Amino acid sequence: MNESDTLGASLVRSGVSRRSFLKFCTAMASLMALPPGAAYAMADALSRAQRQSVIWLSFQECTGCVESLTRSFDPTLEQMIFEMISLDYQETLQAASGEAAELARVEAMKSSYGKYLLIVDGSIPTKDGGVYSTVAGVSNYDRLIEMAKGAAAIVAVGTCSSYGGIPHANPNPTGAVSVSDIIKDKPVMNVPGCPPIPSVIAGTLAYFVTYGKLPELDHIGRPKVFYADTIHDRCYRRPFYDQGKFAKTFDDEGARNGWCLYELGCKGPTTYNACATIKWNGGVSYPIESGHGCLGCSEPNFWDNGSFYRPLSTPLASNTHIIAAGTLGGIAAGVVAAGLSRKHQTHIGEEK
Amino acid sequence: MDLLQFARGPALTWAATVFMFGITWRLVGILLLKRSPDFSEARNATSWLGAVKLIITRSWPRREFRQRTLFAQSLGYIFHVGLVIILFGFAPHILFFKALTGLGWPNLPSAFIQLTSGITLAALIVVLVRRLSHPVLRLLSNFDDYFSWLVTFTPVATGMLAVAHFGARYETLLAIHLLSVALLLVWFPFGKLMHSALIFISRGTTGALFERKGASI
Amino acid sequence: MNSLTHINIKVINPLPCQSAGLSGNTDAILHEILALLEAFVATGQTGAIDLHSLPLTVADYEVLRTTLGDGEVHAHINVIGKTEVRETLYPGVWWLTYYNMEEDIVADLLEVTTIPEILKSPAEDVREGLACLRDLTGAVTMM
Amino acid sequence: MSTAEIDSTHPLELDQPRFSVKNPEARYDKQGDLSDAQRVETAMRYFVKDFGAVAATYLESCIHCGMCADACHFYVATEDPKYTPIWKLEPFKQAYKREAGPFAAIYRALNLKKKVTVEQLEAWQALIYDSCTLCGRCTLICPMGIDIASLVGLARHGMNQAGLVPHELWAVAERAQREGSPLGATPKVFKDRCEWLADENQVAIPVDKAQADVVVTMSSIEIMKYPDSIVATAKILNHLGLNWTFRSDGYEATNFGMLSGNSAWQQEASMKLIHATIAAGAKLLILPECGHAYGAMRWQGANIYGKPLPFRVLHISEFLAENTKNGAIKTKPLGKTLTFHDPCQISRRGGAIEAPRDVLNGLGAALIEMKDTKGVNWCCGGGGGVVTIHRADPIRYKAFQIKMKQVDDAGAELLVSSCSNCRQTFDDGQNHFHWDKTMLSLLELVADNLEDK
Repeated sequence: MNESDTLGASLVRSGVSRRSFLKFCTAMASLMALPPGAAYAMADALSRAQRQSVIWLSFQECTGCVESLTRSFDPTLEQMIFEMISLDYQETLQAASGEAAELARVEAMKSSYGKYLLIVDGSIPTKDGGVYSTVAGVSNYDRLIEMAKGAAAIVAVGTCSSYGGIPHANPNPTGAVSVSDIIKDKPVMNVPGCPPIPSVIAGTLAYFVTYGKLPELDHIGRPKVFYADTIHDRCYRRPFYDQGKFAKTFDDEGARNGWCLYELGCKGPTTYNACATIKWNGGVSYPIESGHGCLGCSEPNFWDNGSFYRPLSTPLASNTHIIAAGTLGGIAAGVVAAGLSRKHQTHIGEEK
Repeated sequence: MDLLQFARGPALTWAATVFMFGITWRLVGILLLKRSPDFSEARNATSWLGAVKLIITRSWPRREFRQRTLFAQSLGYIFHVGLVIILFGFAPHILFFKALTGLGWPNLPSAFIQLTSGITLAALIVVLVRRLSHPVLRLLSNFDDYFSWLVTFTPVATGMLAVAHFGARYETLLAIHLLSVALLLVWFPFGKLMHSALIFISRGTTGALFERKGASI
Repeated sequence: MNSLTHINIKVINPLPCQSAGLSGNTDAILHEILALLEAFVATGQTGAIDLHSLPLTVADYEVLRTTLGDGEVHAHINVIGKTEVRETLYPGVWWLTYYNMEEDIVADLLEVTTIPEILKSPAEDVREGLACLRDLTGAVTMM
Repeated sequence: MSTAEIDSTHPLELDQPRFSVKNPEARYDKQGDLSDAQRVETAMRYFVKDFGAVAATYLESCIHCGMCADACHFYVATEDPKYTPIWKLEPFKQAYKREAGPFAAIYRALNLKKKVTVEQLEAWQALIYDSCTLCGRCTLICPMGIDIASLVGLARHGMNQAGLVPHELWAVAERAQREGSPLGATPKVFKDRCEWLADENQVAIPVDKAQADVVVTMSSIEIMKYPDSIVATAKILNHLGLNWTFRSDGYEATNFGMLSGNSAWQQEASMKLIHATIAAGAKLLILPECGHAYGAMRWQGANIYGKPLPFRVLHISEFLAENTKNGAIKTKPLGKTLTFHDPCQISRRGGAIEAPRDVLNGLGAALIEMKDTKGVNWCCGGGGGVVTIHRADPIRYKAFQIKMKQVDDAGAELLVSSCSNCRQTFDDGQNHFHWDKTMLSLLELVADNLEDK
């Protein structure tokens, strides 16, 4: 391998010092709770690795995930991931457009066939032949199938590509599905969140570039390093939950005292994400710290879990009409049963 | 739809429907059976007072029976009171009722609920052991007794695990807890758990009939 | 209430405290340092502890800081935000704190080693530096 | 077994402390010639017939807590779980769930409750008849308030129709139906006895007066075993100067139709008394010292009649209490301590709890209550027809030991009750255990101590 092709060399060319690279690796290792020594190994491996070819496909999405990554408060550190990858196709970020852009994609696919990392944000509409979202006249569905073939692995960034997200929400007019609903023969990692935490996107990509494989995933395809604990497990308000102290409204004494937001519909207990530890906007805060319950955006179907303000322990819907119908049915059944018994008894009485 | 959504959604809806369907079916089916008028000359005209009296006083044993039933009565009280405290004192449960009825009330500290749950579970286990070992209870017991015990025990146990986040992921534990409640609701009208409603009717019936005669209640 | 600052939000410390705000984790960390240092002396095996991943209270930090103390070396590195490298009172035990440009801590490590990697000049940089210096002095490039 | 056979091969035994039919050498605990299937079918039909809202409420409510066992003298005396009161109703409950309850259709369709078998019914005969005195103590302990005793009474209907009544009980019931009295006190015997007693005791005993204000009835046990009670009754009523009479067309207050579970016989026996009272134009019917006679007429009589009775019904103890309290009856002070045994059907289940105490109070007797008294008094063990059944003797004697201990613990000089069936059970127990206590009659005690006018 030519040394000038290595990531280390290219970093130097673009003015990134090796110390800052080591610092990036240390921060990423700490973030992913890798063993502390792993940072050096990571830095070593990365500096000698080739730049990872990445093709980023945006489907039925809002670009929030890309915004999250590129507009983070701490651009230099997280954005360094862009120094480590060769982002060969990204509609929002690339300079090329039109046929030139598509050509770049085909080019990258050919040159790195079997090795490139495919990143997807946005869900894939499947209804009516996938006509609801197309790029260059090709449906997202067809494009995903095409691009997945040569990918070493696929990373679904954001809840839409991970689980269908908001487009998938009831009644799901476009028949939106997730990447893993379609692609079954490639490793797929989900990095959900609406949007995901930038460091989490960067960290998981760094892991793949370093180790050439996806990190350990949980049962719904999320990297365990970031999604092993619930928001609730790591929430600074947790002691109030344990004591049974709950804010009842957003402006009561409990809310002012920073009590638990469970009763205001916080989905923290069932939401697996790193918001409570990594936080947002460069570690400034996260929703609960700002006084609002967790929406559960990194979980499948978060949009369909009733109101954001409906507590977890309550039924999702109050189907009083069904229950009322059951009650009336019960009365009818009781009347019939008693009637039959009475008739039977009268019959016996007459027999005598 | 994941397990928790199923538990919070269709499972609870249908369980509640079966619950209401079964309860009304059973109660109406009993109460609409024939009733013969009583032409005998009443000793006490205010028989409803007897119903009230028996409903209240039968909640503890007469002095004469106290010695022989003290253990069983205490045990019954412990787990019944425990269940009431857990059901109506725990904040998430209050939210559940509030979502259904719009009525809310202050909750008890979670640690106290956990302690109560522990005591209740222990009492329920003693109840089962007693049922399995006492000759009279063993003779009387049938599927209903054991199954009703199970559907009472399970929500308490799974609830404790869910609160402690122990044994599985919280959403799974919560789903299992809610499903166990759904099972309880579905079984409730068809087994002995109906005694929570029938106790008033049964006691009231005897109380009224006996007060009419001036008989001992 | 005419300004956001009037909203009286008290952020409480979530960790269960025993006495004086201590979680009890400092003892465990000190014992781990001891074990790492023993291993380093015996076999030369370096080690590290990631403080970021441990639940520590402000008081815990304070105790750790005063117990380990400041040793002879205190270095600053200026790359994408600053990085502080301090040797503690116990030679071989280093405290490294990495900040980002907003001065938030992005990594906080205790390292047991002779000298932390990040202080060393990377070999490639040394070679490149040599080349630059040669260019500057007009010496013949031998590379 | 035919009627003739009962008379000839299983005659009455009237020379023992307990009056019944002789202990049969061969038991015939099945009556009629129904096939097993017919017996089951009949029992089911008659069980089902009785499931009204009240019985259904009770049968639905049992939580199998087993506490009723702790109230039952047969269980407490033997600790045998089969004597748990609610267990005695198992086939009855089974029939209810399968045939009449709200979920009967489901139970039948899925066969969740099996059909009752004839073996089951035969086995339960000993529980429904031999080991239940219908005393209702269990009713008081039941946390659900289930009146178990009333259910046993209902269960006997189906058993009777299926011909599954214990030999002796059926024999006395049948005799009562045929002769007008279970123990041979036919109208002729009764009239002869009254005539003879009147002569012997120099007391007027009016029989068959066309018109009277008060009609008085007797229990065949009194007529045959304790005729002094007839004399005592006459003395007191004469003392009060009442226009009263016995009626040979309605004198027998016992109702073995009810005890054996034969509703038709029960109805016939009750209607005799009702018609006789109405015929005499009486305003008051006095029931004798007999427990179940009180329940049968005081609480069921009007319902059998189908409308309110045109006369009052009083137990003799209630009658005595009324006249003691209003001062019409004055007695010499007794000057002895005594304890009172509450007959279950009169006290606990009949509601006449204070009446005998008012009478004793008038007697100036020092009443020492037993430890468990009044409504929770322990049963003598002989009620509900049990005392007639020889097969039940062993457990009846065991249960009687509870009673003996209770009486002994009270430590009173005299032992009094107001039920002749209790009285003969006590006599039998006294004889069996060679006990030193003799049961006295409240009525006789009053009559013997009347203050002369």
